[in-house]
Amino acid sequence: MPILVNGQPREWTAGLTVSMLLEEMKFSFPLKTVFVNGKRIPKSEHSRKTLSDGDKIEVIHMMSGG
Amino acid sequence: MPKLDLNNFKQEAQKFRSNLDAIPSSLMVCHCTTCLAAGAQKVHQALELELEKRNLQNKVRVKTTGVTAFCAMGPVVIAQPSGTFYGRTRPQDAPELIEHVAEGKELERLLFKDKDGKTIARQEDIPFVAKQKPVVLRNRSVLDPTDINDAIAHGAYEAIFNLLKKETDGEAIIDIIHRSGIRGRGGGGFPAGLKWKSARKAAKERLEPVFVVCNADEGDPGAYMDRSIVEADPHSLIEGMMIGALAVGATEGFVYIRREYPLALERLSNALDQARKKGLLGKSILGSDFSFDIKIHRGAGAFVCGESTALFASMEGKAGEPRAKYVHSVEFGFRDKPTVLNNVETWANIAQIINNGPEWFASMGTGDVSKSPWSGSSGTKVFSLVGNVEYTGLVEVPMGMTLRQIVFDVGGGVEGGRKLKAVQTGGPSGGCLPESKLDLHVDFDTLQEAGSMMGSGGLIVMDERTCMVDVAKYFVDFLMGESCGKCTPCREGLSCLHEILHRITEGKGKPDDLVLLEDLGAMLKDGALCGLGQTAANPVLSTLRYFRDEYDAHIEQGRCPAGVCKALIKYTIEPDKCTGCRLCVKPCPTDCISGEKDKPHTIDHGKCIQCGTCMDACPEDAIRVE
Amino acid sequence: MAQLKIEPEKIDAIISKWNSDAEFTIEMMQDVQDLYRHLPRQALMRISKATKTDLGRLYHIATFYKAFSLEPRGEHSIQVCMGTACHVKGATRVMDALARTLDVEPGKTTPDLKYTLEGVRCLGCCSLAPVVAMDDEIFSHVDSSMVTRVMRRHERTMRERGEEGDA
Amino acid sequence: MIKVTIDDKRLEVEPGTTIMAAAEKAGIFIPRLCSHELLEPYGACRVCSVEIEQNGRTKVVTSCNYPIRSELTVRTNSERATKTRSMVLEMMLARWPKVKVVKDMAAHEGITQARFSHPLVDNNENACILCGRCVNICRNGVRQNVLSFEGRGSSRQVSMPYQQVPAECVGCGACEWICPTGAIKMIDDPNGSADWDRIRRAGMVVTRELILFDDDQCQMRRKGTSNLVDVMNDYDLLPVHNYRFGSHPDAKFVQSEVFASKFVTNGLPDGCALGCDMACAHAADDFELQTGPDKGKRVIVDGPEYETVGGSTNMGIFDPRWILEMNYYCDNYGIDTISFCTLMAFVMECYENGILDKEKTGGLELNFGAKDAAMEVLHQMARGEGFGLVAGQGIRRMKKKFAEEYGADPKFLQDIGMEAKGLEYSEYVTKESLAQQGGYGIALKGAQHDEAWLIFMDMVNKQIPSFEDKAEALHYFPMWRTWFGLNGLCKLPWNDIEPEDNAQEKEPHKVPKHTQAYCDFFAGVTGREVSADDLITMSERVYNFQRIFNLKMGFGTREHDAIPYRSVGPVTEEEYLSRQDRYDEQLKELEGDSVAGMSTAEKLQMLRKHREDRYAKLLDAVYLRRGWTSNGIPRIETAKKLGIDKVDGLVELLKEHGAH
Repeated sequence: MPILVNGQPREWTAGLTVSMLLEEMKFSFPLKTVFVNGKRIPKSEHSRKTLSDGDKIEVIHMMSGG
Repeated sequence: MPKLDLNNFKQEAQKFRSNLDAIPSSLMVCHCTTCLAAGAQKVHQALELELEKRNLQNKVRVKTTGVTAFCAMGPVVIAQPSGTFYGRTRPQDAPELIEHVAEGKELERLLFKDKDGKTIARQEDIPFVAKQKPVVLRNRSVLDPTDINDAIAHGAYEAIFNLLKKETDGEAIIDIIHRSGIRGRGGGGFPAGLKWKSARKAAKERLEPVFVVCNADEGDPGAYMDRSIVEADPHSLIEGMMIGALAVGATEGFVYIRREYPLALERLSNALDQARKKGLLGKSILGSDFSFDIKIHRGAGAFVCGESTALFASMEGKAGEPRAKYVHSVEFGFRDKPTVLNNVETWANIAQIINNGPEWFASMGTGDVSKSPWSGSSGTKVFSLVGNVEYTGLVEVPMGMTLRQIVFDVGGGVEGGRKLKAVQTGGPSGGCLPESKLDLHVDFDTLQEAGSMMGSGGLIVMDERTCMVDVAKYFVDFLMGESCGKCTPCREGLSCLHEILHRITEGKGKPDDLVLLEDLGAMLKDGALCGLGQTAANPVLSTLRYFRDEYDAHIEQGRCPAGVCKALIKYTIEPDKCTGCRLCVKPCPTDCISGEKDKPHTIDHGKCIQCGTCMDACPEDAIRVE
Repeated sequence: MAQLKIEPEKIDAIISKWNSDAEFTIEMMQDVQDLYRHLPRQALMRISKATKTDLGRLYHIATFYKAFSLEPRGEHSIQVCMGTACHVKGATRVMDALARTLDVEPGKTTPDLKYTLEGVRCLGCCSLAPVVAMDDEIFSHVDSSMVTRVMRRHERTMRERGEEGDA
Repeated sequence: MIKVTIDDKRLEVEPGTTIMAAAEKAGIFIPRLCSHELLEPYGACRVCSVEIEQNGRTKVVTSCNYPIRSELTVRTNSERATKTRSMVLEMMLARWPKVKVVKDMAAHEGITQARFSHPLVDNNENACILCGRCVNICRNGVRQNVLSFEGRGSSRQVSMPYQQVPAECVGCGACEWICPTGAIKMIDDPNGSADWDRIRRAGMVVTRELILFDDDQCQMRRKGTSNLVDVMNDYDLLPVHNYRFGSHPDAKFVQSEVFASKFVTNGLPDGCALGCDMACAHAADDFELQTGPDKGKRVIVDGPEYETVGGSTNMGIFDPRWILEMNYYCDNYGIDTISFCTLMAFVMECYENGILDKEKTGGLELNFGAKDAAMEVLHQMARGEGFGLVAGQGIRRMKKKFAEEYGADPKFLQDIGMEAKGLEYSEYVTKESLAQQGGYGIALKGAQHDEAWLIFMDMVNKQIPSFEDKAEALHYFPMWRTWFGLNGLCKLPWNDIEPEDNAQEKEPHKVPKHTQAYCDFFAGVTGREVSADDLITMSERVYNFQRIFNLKMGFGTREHDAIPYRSVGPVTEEEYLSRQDRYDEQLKELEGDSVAGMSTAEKLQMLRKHREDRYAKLLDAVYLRRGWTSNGIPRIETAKKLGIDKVDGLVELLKEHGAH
């Protein structure tokens, strides 16, 4: 069962943490907030929080622009 | 002059030693700041002039040397190899001196006479010197600090040569230092081995550079052993730092030295240049893969910069403001990198420990450091014995000697046979100990319980003419001027202590002032940010503890028993002693001394402002103070 | 004493001697102080720009360390050692006497900019206590009654040096 | 985690947490004076002293900066701790008896009168008590290094060098705001504003966040807008080779760290606006020029901003020194770096396609990445000579010339000529964000993102999927961002720094806390209370007026909102193939499996049809939301609603163009 990232399906591997996901997707913009199944995960816990099969993840980037 | 390396070092050292013995005898002229002040430069020139006139250059050599430790008798000249001590030499003594030395005879007129008039020819036999055990000062009156070849001839850089030749690993060096039990001579008394170990560990773990720094700020007034070591034997300091650098893996070293020591600064910089030219400093030392160099930072006049974090701030080009030391400088020191900071005297011992082994060092001093350096004080300590003592000068003795032995056996007791009142040790962070405490052993720990501390080694002897309340005020005024002003306890606390002590010395003290002094002292001890503030109250608290009666005399009777506090004293001329020589009349600023020539004079107390000039001027000691 | 003319190129020479290293600003300022006997504002501005350190930090240094002064100091400096050894042997009386003779408070400079009288911590020759240093000439065992004599002797040495064309 | 007990409350903390932070976590308040949420712990006042016990030994330490690194017990009100604290406060009371904060804190410890007098007693109510907060916030917080201490011991005082306000002071007011005794007063009260204090409090909202979070967010103070270069490359949005691609391996040579560490060395941000302590405009110091009239000179280059770097990657140039030199000459010649870069990218693509050749460019080989040739064109432009004269006309005129004089296919030029309403595109790839295509296309002044920057909301977050969502965004944000221009304010403090709890807001993208700060600012200046919606109406009124003005000048209708296909989708097969899996998948979703057998050319055509169709639907939705006709002209009722119908001739003009 894939996980959903901002509505896009993505294949899940065991032990995948939030920060590994962000790394993989190259989501490097600093002003962003991560929700897993609607619950906000503060930045300090990104490396500790592991994702489970079928999770619904939203990575909301705050707007910016030069 | 060929560059030295691991192959030719041994022969070169031997070569220097042999051409040392080529000329049998030499006249060692002491060029320390004190002797130079007394005119050593002119004596030296006169001796050389005389030598040329009699062209005896191949028989006698005139050499510069460092502190001969008997500064009171400057300018000092020592004849070697006999070791004969000539004091208070003058340029006009040159002809006789050259002549006697050339023929191996002693010039009786300039020999040392002790207070009972007995002549003692050899310096080593003078009690002041005989009772000492020079390790750090071993080269005094023997070595010429301006010539690196002379230093090498006396064993300099042998330790680093052996370490590099045998490729001794850093941990092994640290182990030797640890087992020697050597603790910081700057006053903190922290085991050097532990310090080096944690700095090396921090640098390895964080893959960051580590620095080796020498604290030559020597802020304690009345202490000048660091100056003397740098002036007399700069290479011992350099080699010590090199060994430290090799042990912890440092490539950059710094010496933070006071600008008020111009001669030491000059000796150190040209010793560094000579070492670099010899290949003993800088890139690939002695051809090995060990590179290390030393830069000098000149302190600009701030006692607080003797404190480690303030010293680092000053070296980083900032005002000397300390910062919290909850994380030690071995982890976050200079430029927030691991740093080993040790005092001049600590560094100067290192090479000796490597050459003679840790057991040799641990055998000196007190306590058993084999289990832990904390449980003893090994090695020797250099004290600067000053104040109202018969023989003033540098005294290097094994740790654990009692104050009485130092002041009386070595120092010849109180000057002019007066009664001893107190001995002050540890500078502004230390305390004043009365006669009853003189049998305490001087080491890192014993003096603490008595409310003082060994500190950097300043040992000021005070006779009965010293007022202890004035001494407390002196130290508070000193610290008030030196506090960096950052933290409230020290900035405001010292102002309040100053206010109270000034009132007491002006006869306006109140009984509960003493409670306030104790409260302020406790607050400083617990509240102040750095060592300066935390120990600022020690002089006040120790004088309160041992000389309470003097405080009471000032407060309750408005009297200064020692006759120092201006507002409370009166100068009167003792008719039977006054010979009417009128020496005191002219310098008196308010012309209040009158009388006929050769007849006892009198002081008009109405006009007298208690400036004390007459007392200083009087050759007959005829002016009484009460 | 002619008003000291500040030559920017001399200041820049000092800065480059310490290769504009921000960690040696104190040494630069010491050299400037030796040259002009005070720290001209222009010097601090140039050091600040060259070493990229803010002027506030240099101003704190200039008012923190005893070696520096923002106002010109006297041509000759008279330093009375106030170390503990000298203190117990009467250094305070010597300072008072000098202050009276020069009619200037300790730490200040005589109006004619000739002498600056100051107490220094410890010159490190305690066996000669009490000690007074006039420029680089050190006088030992000074007591309050010898002050005028010592001043005259120093002036004589200055004159001797003066004749030899020393700056 | 480390176990620590504070006043018998047990808790666990991260290693390095200070005792004060741990106490706060346990709900215990420790008095403090020089410590503050915005400040690095300084440890000067010692009021926060507590007693700690560790392996049997107790000592008094300051809780604000003592890092907990091993298990320990803390007592905040032990006998030694309170004695130290009360003695410190008693001495402060002795010196500053009239200062309110000292009196209150001393009273808290039961002291109303000092038992001794202080030689430096100061009876001023607003006396400076040397806590150092102002120096700390100026040096470590706002990093302008204006305030510092002077003197030492009892002569210590806070000062500015020679007691004069230096140029570096940006007047941010942080020092006055943080002073606990009111010892610092801002002396300038510009233009008699209604409520100067309210303005400063509004400013402090942003200053606080800058101090606490900027280093972990966009690092505006250290890097400025160039922090986006590496990010845009990660999200495939960095324009490369005239917007054909969105990233390039060589982007790492011009990422923000390169400029921040190697070139921007003056250490003093040259903040472009007085009072702004974001101060994100940076300058490269002591930079030696290699070309042009100032060759060999060492100059200060004001920049580079993100756009200048993005423009260079658009030309395929990844050399930081070249970028700084181009930046310098554009500034000095008065040429906009975005226009220069985008038009050069167009020229280079034309050269690569043979539309231009060495003969036409006066001998310059203008392939992608030809940095020396591009620099030569810049100098020629300034001198008004050679090919510079041609390129200087901008893309719109070059398209006409190349088609008419060089026989190039006008349709291809229209596709790759990245300009809208005559203005060269700014440096973002918008192929995958329909909302941003609209943001560029409909913008009044041409393809500039100062009206709307919706790429993350649309393409990455997928928060505005429907046309209505996009239309709503293309209503709110252009109106909101126009407001900044109307008030001479900069948009960056609005959302290039973010409050810590912004994610929990109902509409985080509007950064409501900052919007409120701008309302306070406006009210502080004018004395008129305004809500966020009032600001929108203000802008809407001006925005629509401008639209109608364009209309009057012969523009301002649907056809003028057209955009080059390069900003909508892949123009060439090479572009299609470079992101093939992305495009194939989208086509599969739209057209089902029949796509599999098609050739790239066919797929290209089909994708184009879909995307152009989507853009048309977007325009309809936006015009509808904005109360405009389907031809993009404001309706008369909209003009009435906004109160601009009274302008004479306006309603007639609308009628002429079929509005009703």
